Amino acid sequence: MIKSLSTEDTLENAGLTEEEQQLFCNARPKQYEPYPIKAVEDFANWARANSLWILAFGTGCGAIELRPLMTARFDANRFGVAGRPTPRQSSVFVIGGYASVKTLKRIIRSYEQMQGPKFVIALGICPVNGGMYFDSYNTINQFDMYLPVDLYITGCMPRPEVLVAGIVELQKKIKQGRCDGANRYIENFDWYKANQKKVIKNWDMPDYNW
Amino acid sequence: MLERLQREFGVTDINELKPGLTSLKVARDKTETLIRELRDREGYTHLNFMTVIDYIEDGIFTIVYMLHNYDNKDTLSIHVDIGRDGEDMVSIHHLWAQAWTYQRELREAYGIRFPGSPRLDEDFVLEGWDQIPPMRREFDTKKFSEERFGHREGRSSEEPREHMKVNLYPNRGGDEQ
Amino acid sequence: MVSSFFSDILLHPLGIYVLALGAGFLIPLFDRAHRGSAVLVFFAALAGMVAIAGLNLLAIVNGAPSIDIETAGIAPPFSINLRFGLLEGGFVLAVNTAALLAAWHCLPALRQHASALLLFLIMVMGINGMIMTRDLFNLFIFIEITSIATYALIGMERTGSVLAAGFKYIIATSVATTFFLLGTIFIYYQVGTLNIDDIIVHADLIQGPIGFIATLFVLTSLLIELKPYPANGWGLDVYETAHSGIASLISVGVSAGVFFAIYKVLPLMDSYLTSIAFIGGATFLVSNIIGLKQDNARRLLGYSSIGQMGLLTLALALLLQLEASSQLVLVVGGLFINHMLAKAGLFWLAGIIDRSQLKDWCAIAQRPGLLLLLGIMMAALIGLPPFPGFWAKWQLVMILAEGGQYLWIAVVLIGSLLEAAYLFRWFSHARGTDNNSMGDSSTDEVPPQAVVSLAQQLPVAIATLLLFVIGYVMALAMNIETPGMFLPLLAGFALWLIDGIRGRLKALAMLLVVGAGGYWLTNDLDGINRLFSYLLVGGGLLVSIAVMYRNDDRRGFYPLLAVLLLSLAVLLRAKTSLEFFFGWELMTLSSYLLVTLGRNGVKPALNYLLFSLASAYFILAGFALAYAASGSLLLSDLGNSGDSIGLIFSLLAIGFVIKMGGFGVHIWLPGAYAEADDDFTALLSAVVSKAGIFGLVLIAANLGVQSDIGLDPTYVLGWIGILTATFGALMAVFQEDIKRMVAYSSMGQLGYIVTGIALMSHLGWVSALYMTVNHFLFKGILFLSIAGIVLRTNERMMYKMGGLIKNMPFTFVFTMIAIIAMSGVPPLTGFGGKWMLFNALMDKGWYFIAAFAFFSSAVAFLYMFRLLQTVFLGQRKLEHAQLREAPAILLAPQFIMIAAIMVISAYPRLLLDPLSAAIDPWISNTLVWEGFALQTQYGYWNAPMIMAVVGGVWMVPLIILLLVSLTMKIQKVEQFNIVYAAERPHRPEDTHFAYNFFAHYDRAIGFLVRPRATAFWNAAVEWSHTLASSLRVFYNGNGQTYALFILMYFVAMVLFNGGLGS
Amino acid sequence: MIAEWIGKIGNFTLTLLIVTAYGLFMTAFIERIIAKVQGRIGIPYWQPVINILKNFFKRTAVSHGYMFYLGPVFRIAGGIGTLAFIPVIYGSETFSNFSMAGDLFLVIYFMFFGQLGMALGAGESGHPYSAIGIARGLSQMTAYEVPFALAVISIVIQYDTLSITEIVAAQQGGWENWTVFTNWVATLAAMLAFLGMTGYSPFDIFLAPQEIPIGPPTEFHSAYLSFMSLNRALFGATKLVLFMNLFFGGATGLLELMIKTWLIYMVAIVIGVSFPRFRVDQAIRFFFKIPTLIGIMSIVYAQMMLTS
Repeated sequence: MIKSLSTEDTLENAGLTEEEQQLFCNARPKQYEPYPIKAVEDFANWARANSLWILAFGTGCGAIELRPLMTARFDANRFGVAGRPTPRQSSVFVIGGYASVKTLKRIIRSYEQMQGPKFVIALGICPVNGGMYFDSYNTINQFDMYLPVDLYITGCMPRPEVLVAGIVELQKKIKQGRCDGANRYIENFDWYKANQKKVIKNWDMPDYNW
Repeated sequence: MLERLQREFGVTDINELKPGLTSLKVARDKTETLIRELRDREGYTHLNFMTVIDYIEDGIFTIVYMLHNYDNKDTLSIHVDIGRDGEDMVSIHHLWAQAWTYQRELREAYGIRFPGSPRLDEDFVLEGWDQIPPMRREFDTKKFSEERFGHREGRSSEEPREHMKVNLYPNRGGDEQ
Repeated sequence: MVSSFFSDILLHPLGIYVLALGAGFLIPLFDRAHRGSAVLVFFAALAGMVAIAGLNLLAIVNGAPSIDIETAGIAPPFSINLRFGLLEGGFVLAVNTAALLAAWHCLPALRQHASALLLFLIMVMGINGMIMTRDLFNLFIFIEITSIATYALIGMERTGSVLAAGFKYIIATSVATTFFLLGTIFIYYQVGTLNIDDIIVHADLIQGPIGFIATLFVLTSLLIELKPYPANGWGLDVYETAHSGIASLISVGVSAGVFFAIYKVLPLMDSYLTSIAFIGGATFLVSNIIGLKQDNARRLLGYSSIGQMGLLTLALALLLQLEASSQLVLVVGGLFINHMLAKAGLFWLAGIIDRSQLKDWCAIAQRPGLLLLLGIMMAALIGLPPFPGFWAKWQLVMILAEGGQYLWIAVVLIGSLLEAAYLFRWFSHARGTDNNSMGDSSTDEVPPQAVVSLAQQLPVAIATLLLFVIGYVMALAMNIETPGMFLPLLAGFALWLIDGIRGRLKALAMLLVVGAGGYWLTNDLDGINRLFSYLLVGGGLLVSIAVMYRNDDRRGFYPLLAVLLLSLAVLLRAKTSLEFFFGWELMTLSSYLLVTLGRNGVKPALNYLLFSLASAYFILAGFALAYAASGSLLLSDLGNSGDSIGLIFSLLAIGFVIKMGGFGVHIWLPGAYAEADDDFTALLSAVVSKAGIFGLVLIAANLGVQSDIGLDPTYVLGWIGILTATFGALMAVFQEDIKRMVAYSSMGQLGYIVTGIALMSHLGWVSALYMTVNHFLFKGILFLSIAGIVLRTNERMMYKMGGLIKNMPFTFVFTMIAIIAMSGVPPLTGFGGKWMLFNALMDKGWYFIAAFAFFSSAVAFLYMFRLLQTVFLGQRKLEHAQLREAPAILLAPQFIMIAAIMVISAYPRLLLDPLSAAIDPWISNTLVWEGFALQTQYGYWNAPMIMAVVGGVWMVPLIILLLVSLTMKIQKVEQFNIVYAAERPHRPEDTHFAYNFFAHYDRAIGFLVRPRATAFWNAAVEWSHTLASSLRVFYNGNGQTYALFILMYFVAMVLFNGGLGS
Repeated sequence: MIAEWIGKIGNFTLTLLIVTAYGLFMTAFIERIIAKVQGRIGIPYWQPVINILKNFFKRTAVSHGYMFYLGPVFRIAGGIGTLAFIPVIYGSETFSNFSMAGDLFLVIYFMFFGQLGMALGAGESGHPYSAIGIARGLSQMTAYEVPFALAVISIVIQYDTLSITEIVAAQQGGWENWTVFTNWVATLAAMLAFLGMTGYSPFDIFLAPQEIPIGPPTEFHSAYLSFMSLNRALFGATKLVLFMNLFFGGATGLLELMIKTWLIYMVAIVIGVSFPRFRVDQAIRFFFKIPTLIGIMSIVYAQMMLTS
């Protein structure tokens, strides 16, 4: 297949074979602006903040802390939090602690498949600096080098109460319009990609997983 | 039984670690026949796991097969020494189908080859690993981690022993024994 | 002087003998000089015999008296006399013609021995004598002459099996003729004369045990000569081993002579007519059953030959019994001529091709000319139009029905069906069962083809021509509306002549011919026939436009298609049941041949043909009963059939339902639909299946309504229809092959129509006709779409496709609309049909049928969605990335039909008013219109409003979505950009969920659709084969046994007819 | 003529808004009840609305093709259309919608419209889970249609009409005239079918959020999802209205409508929270056994009623 020259709008997708190139979209993601009318944007942010759909993807040991959220004791439903099994419909990605390189690849893929605005909560200390896995050959040390993080909840492991507090904090941030991680990702797309590719050696997916 | 094994397979270093767990050592070439004998004749039908101990000082890998007999609740730990530098090992995937998963893991983590084992060279946990196998003791994982994954400033780590002494058991003040 | 010599001697029937004997003397003489000149004399003599017979017959037909030849100058009864009347003349001419052609055929063998030429002439002369003589002893002489000459000719080829067969032949015939002589002596003893006419006059003198024995001996020995079952093993061996020319002459010539001899002595045999009929019938039936089992072409022909003679005997006896001797010429003569030409032709073909095993006959798979001849011969033999056998069989069945001989009708029809089974099995072999018209036939192993010169084909070709001519003459005699009825054949022939030109040009010519012909045939129709003419002829033409998408050679396709479409017009035009049946059979034959042209169409086509013939025979039986009951052939008189109306309706309905693939008799349908050419499948489903509906409507109208009685069969028919719908849908769900799936779907959709017709109410009929139109539209679209898909992907398994929406958007949209129209989802056409059907069902009180209708329309969703999902949606295969849209010529008819669907959906009144008007003559209108809304007793249906509302509620969200889309960045993504549980798909094949799509459904209720019907029919085939082998036990190949059988046959005859005591 | 149509459209828009709002409210209400049962507080009442708004406020989306784009449109058109053909409140011109266009039969068949369009849209996404979900959903649909059809036939026999308005009219004049009391067999069959129709447990395998992430709508998101959520509320409420009309005497006022539909809905909810999920083939077999038998009995019952 003859591929048009790499321009601003298309990605190279060098990780794919020629046959696979046509099966994946190679468009470069774009930033989105806030709505031109401030009131609309505020309203939208309010709606987004009160309807946080968490992607049901347990990426580390923190996944176990997410489960009690839905129980009678914590009842995150009150805050409009719900689990969603597909990234297409989710708006919050909770990174549950350490992320191994293998998982990171899946995290990136799922994150990119989520539709903006989307938010990332990094749970525990591991995404911050590696935590107890700081010297592991297989676990990344700084999660925000690979994906933008909107909110950190540290601890090893944070209790669900903290998680609830974090969600409330995230809602505040969203309402204030300060959660622009998705846009930052696009803005520094090349930097993030370079970092990602530095650790993920078998890059057999398109550069952006639409 | 152990005597018979000694006689027929030249098993050495028989050690009863605790009741119901005995370790023994066998030569590389006799491993497969020994394990087959144990599985088919002696009732050690379960392969608990297989793993490797890296004796970098002696230049050997000790491969450990843990077999279990459900009838008399006895476990045998079979040790096989192989050379550390590229010597390959007999595959037992035809005895237990799950063995090839272990062998794949050992290949990835230690670089030990098991000729004939299926899907041996596929990535297991590490996708796209481009260094020496990470579980070999000569691999400096901290250095690798800092080079590859970076290091966030401001991190302080404590020596656990010191930390516990100071914070958790201040009264015992360092007197060991 | 010279001229009187010619007219008196040479052109006198006696000249036949003069020529034969004279040539007999001359041949050895000339042979000394030159073999070629002897052959010349031989042919001159034969030609002379033909000419004499022909000229004399012509004279008699033109009114001359029959010629009596008196030998020795003394009037009978004191001398031997010969007679040359109308019947004799016909037989003699036929036999001599056949002999001439046979001589031409086996010339290479004959010219090796001068004596063979001589013997051949003697044999023909013997047969002539058997036909013409009026003297019993003289008859014996001629029989003996013929026998001996035949025996000698059989022995011409000196191989072991031939000699053994010949020996058995001479033993058997000697035993038989001995009895004949005995019988003759006894008769002479009692009557004192040998002249047959005299004996008949003094028949009362033949009495007592001696008379009984005498007549029985004469009769039985003649019958034995006809090789009745089971005393016919010797005959079969001869047929199998003798030279094909000789065998053909035995089969048609000698048999004709003997048959005529029986005819001559029959006046003496009044009391034996039942036995004769029984012998004939049993022989016909059993020979054809055993024929099923044959793998050897010649032996198969032998069985067929014996069977046909059985049929002739049966017909003769029954006609005399029913005192319908005025029809003898038409029925027996027709059957005889038909048998003679067709069977001789087949023997000659068998001789030319020279392959004994049936499966080796694929040697002519690539020889269209030979295949054509073979096909025509077989069609003629089975009694398909327009050949003489068709008319004769029709007449025979009618007469039998009139006489109340229903059992014999069954025998005749079952036997014919069996005969068709093995003959067309043979044809299938010849056609080559693995025939690939997609163009990659080069990879197949083509078996070595038979090499046949034109000269060798000449006798067969002449026989074919004669069949056509005589068929036409008989049609004239039957008062058939010619040439209208023959137009399909003429058109087919004309197109066949130009079959050599390029594909699209041929198609264009075909369209023009069918268009003109169809218009000419149907422009003066009215009422429901006119409605169907739009559908069948107009619709057929519309769908046929699509055939131009292929530009390859397609030998035979276009002529046959023209025949098919025009035969539909003939069907519509039919005023009498005979014309209807003529059109019906023509349609059956042409559509069968068209199916065989498909990729692997030969085997399914055979199934199709057999079921179609069975259907045709049910229809024939029904018409016959109606004729017997009402005394009229007019279709409009069907209703005057009195008490038997229920039975007639049932028979006809069974026939039509088989043709539509009703529940239980549907097994031909998927195969035929799937394996026919893709564009032809569209025609088959969209158009040809409507012929069955037309038939049903016809009988429902003429029988059900006119008779004005509540018909119970209609309730059964209603259930059959709905079960067809349900099981058709269920079976469609589990198909992997796209064409099979839509074929089953077609079957299911026709089921609703059957139910609608069975309702016998105005609303029911309107719904049925409405659904008929709708079915034409959506099935035409679907099959044409599929043709496009198959053309592009070269694939029929749905799981091997996927994602084609991106390559074939138009095809997708058309298919989708067709499927919505099929499913009954408002606002498209399907809803109206379902709504009316449901209303009519509720009105009638058929509640459970209504529930089934509901269920089956829900099940239909499963396969409809699957079609769209697995073919157009989902993951596209890598190799399909570059596919193009289907050709425009395929899309054009679809587009027209889509437009029709849309218009009818919005304004169903455009369609409903004419439908209602067409039904009005039978059932008064019950449709109540209030504005645009149709009202029934239960509900109402305002189609334009529904269309408007649906359009509105569809457009508003779309506009909103479009507006919302403006605020978003929407990225068009590719097929692998899916959420795949955080992984990525690796190949389209393992990401496309398509194979065994409804596995869970299969687990739940799949047990309902295990192929029970197929198993049943397989068991039936198995059973008939077992029967055939058990009936074959008599044939052990031992001459002594055969002779013993003949003796036992006499004993059996004696016992059967009451023994000596009577 | 035009004024009449504008009036109709205006009235229908009003009905649509009320029914949708009611559907959304009821979704939340039921959620809260379930939460209470589990000892939680549960979602706020406006949560479904917020979710829909949130999805409308998404700023990015992907499209797999034109059929994918149109899928949600078909879906909601199916919901709106179905409502359009049902008279919501008996005797009210305002709430009679476009029920003069067709009868009960039209409504039943039009229900398929949205499902088919949606199925096609989901199919074009290319996701195998979508196809699996649809295959299961359609199979289950064929099964629960059987008792439902039988029940419908039964009441058509009973009331001798297919017009929903007339069926409701025949049930007026006191609770003892309701179909549920006059023809309880048909009602029972229909309510069993209703369980399958709502897609709650035990018949929710085709959504199966764990095994095949939420089935057919796997790939739908953003505004597409909003449409589908809206439709879920609307279509759910519409089905309730239909059942209320057919079996529970219809409604003469909004309050009656709400109480009755809520009670009908509670049937599905109570059964849904009490029973585990059927596998799809089990569900199909279930519907072909007892409910179908009851349906057949209901027809016999209706015929007996007529003759007696």
